[in-house]
Amino acid sequence: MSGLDNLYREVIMEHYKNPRNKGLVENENYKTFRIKNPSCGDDITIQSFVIDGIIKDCRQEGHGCSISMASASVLTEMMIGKTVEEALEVAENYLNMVSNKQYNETMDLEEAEVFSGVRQFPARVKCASIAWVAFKDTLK
Amino acid sequence: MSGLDNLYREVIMEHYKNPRNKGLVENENYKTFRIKNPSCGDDITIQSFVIDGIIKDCRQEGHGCSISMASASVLTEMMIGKTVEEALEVAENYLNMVSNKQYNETMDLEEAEVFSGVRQFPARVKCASIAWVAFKDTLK
Amino acid sequence: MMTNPWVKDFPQLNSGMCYLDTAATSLKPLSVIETLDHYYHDLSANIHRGMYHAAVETTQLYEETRETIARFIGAETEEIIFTRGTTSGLNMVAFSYGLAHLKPGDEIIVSELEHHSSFLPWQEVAKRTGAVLRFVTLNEEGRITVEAFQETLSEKTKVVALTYVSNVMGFITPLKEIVSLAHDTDAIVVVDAAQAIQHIEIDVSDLDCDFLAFSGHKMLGPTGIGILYGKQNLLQSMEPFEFGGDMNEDVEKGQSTWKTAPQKFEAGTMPIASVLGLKTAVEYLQSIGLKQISEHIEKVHRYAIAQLSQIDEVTIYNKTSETGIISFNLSDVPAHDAITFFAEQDVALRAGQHCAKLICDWLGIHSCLRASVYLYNTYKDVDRLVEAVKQAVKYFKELGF
Amino acid sequence: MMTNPWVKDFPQLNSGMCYLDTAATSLKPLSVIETLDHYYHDLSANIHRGMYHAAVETTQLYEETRETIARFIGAETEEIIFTRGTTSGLNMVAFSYGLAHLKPGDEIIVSELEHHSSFLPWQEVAKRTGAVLRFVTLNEEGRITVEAFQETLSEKTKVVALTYVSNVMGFITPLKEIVSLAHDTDAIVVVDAAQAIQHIEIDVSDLDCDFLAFSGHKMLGPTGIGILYGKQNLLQSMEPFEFGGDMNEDVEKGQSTWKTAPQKFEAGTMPIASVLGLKTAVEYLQSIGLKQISEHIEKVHRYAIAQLSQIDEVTIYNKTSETGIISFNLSDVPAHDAITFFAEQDVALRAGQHCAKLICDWLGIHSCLRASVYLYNTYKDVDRLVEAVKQAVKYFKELGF
Ligand SMILES: Cc1ncc(COP(=O)(O)O)c(C=O)c1O
Ligand SMILES: Cc1ncc(COP(=O)(O)O)c(C=O)c1O
Repeated sequence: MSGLDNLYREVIMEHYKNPRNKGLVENENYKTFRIKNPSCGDDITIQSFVIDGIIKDCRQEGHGCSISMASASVLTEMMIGKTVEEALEVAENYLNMVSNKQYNETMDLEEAEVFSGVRQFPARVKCASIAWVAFKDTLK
Repeated sequence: MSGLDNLYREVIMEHYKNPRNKGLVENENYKTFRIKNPSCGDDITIQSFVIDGIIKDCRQEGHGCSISMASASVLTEMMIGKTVEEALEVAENYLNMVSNKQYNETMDLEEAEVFSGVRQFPARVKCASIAWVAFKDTLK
Repeated sequence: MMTNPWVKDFPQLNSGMCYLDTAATSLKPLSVIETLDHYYHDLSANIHRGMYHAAVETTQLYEETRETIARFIGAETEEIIFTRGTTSGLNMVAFSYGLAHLKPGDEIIVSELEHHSSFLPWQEVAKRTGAVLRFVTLNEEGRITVEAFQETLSEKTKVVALTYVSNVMGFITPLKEIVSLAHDTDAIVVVDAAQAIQHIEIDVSDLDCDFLAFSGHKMLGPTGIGILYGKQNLLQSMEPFEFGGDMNEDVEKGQSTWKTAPQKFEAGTMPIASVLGLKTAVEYLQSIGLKQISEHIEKVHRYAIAQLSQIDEVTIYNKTSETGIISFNLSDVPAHDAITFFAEQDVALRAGQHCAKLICDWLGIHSCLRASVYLYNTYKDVDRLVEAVKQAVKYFKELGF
Repeated sequence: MMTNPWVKDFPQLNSGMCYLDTAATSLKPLSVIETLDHYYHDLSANIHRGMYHAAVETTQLYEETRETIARFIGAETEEIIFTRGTTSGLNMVAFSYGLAHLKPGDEIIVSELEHHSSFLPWQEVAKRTGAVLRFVTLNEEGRITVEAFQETLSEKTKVVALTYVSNVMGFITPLKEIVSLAHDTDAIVVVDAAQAIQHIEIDVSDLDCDFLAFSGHKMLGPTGIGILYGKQNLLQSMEPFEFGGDMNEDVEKGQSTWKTAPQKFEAGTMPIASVLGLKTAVEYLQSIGLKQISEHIEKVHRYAIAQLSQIDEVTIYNKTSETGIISFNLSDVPAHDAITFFAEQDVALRAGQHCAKLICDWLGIHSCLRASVYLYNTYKDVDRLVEAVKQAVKYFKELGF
């Protein structure tokens, strides 16, 4: 069971139960991207609002497992205030970490660090990634 | 080699070298059927001319291996003079014999008997059958 | 406690795994694996045209497989087409038959129980031809009934494409009556038998369906092989779906001609090893008998339903199913969280939409867990599942779900 | 005399058979058979969505295969589609790309060297779209030359579908120059690499072809698996060829959406075991190196040509071939009579039109014998062939041929 405890860390449960920045806004300045994962039923939408290269707001909505919900919540909280460049770099690094690829371990992934446990669960990598992939697409 | 000698029986070689009833006739009373075997390159046409339920003439033309050529030749010689009913019965029995199915061993297959050696060569069954299948189609 | 005499035939169970995922793919008996080994070890030849020993033996086994399958489902040998799987077979029908026969306004009857492989080809064909998809209204349990089918059927119906057994609900469709009604209005019936072939005795001449498709890998056979049955007159009237080696008769620069069915539909080198393995799989099934298999499934299935029903936190979506498929959720625990717990306990289930999103929509769920019981499962497997469910409920509750 | 270090890896040779039929299908090394055994014995799981150990390992091996293949031919992972074989891959291109892009009057360049699997799909697409087939004029040897290609190429050319290596003549097509010329007029190039992949180093990014297809079973891999490489932008722009499980994104009653390539083209359960086996096959090829393999083939091939040329009754149709394929006939002995003699001697050749009737027509023959030399063949195999040829000549002469 130690593996599972590594996955369901306290921070994750806390975000799952109290999701941050939940609910979309109707504002055309917000870039919106939605991803549905057809095999597991996850459905996540991310919005980001950028002014002068800085992410002013980041919203999330959807349903799915605790890992996908929590990672969406953590994402939004982390990204607000970052420059687009920083944000993309962090997101890329995070996605590499959870999918067990080479990643920059010296970069501060803040709360998102807790998703490193996902690496032991290859079948859950998508759960931890979906919001972050959608987020990257909002910045395109 | 005994198997091979069983296949290349004298009668077969004789028909291969001196094919009977070779060459088609242009006569609309002759029913014509052509079969090309796309994998081995055999190409055989059979014609039959029936009056009052009796096969008055049977012709053959084409190219292929010795077995297919000889069996076409034997076929034509045997069929001339038979009733359509007899002919179909004999053809059916012959086809069952060469493909190693149940067949009526008491029926006289005349010279066609020599093709029984083909049973030991499943890959040559088609060679021995092609003219006979085409013949059946001329009677349809 | 019964002892299961078949478990020993399935080497995959040696690891101690509790395998309840047969609806995704079945385990394979040793005899099937040995057939594959024989092909790869001793033969490794291509079929047709080769005259050396290995090629002749391979060709013979290949064609014997067709006869074995034909007898297994009451068809003629010429009505058996080797395919890559159910999906390929159903696509062949949709595109070779459907595209050619459907006109704008024609209707295709499907259901929300369809697997995507039985639904999407017809959705696409409808789009391309202007035909209209009609859905049989499911009853309150989620079943296709003859009455509801009859209401959907009309003079415009040209194709009926239905699953024999739903891979989520496990219900058996009353096909015999449906086929008969459909034929009364000259519609053809295409059956997705992927979840039926391994435990229901099918006699296509009795069922009278026009096409029927299934997969080897769900019936103890190898991956990469499936069967499409089609009535001879329909197959002969259809254009090939793929073009290439061995399906042609004469080839000329300007124009070519095709062999008759089934060869017309088998272009290029087929999955030879898997074909041979499928023969052994069918022989294994026949040696036990589908009747005995379904009785065994039923016993274990009923036991599982009884046990799981006693757990408050379990919602079962198909309690009344007559086959081995159980779809359920744990309250407040998303299926993907639960499934990870089961995996850690080496209990093999599946979570998700099971390639059948329409029935998930109908059930009003995003996803669910699915356990499926088969020949090699025992009461002990059920006990392990039940124990794992109880532990999962406890674990996730404590985590705060 | 060299000793062949690879023979021991191929258990099929234990029977003492002289195997000269690799162009039909290759033998399989033990390591490939072991991979299949591992899958069937220990895993037997479906890919994706399963979370238990066997499903996770299977999924991982499956996706690693894609990476292995991508590296093997210099492609991106997303450009590698698993298919049933070369035939399926070429049909996908013809029907998903060709049907959508060709208009009446457009031209498709093919050649008389094409295998039916590379020719018939385009003949059919031409028929359906009104596009016109153009044949590259072969030179006196039967080769496709850059000059002849250039003469056939025009502004109307939209698709060029050519074989990399002919399965009858064994000639290597000068593809690099052809691709470059074709791209100058905005035509795409589809390569049939079924007879190239096992001995020619292919780098698709260097070759710059648009599509390239090959089969596992001809490159030491299992039956029932092939690869279609396609440039990413082309794949993304194409409609799926088959519809069903796992290739969809969202499914609604009215409309559905697809995943991106390659998943878009992989509908339903794939031939999982064969995919895994293909990875091992490629690893085996890489461990030796295609360069070393082709050098070995060349040596044995040259020896065979030298020996066979000394027999008066042998007509070789492709003496100058640079690969391992030898097509020939014995004078006055139809190929099917000769092949039966060889089979009796356990010398595995093939006779017929080799699914390439157009080149038989070009050669003016009805059929021929084909011997093909590969990695595991030795001078001794050639000696056996030559001895068998001599005996056959004598035998049939005595019979009166
Ligand atoms: C040149 C060539 N192209 C295509 C094919 C077809 O390959 P497959 O039968 O594996 O689909 C073959 C082999 O038969 C071939 O030799
Ligand atoms: C009911 C049903 N139909 C069709 C399929 C598709 O079968 P395959 O993936 O083997 O093509 C499946 C299995 O996935 C199924 O359960």
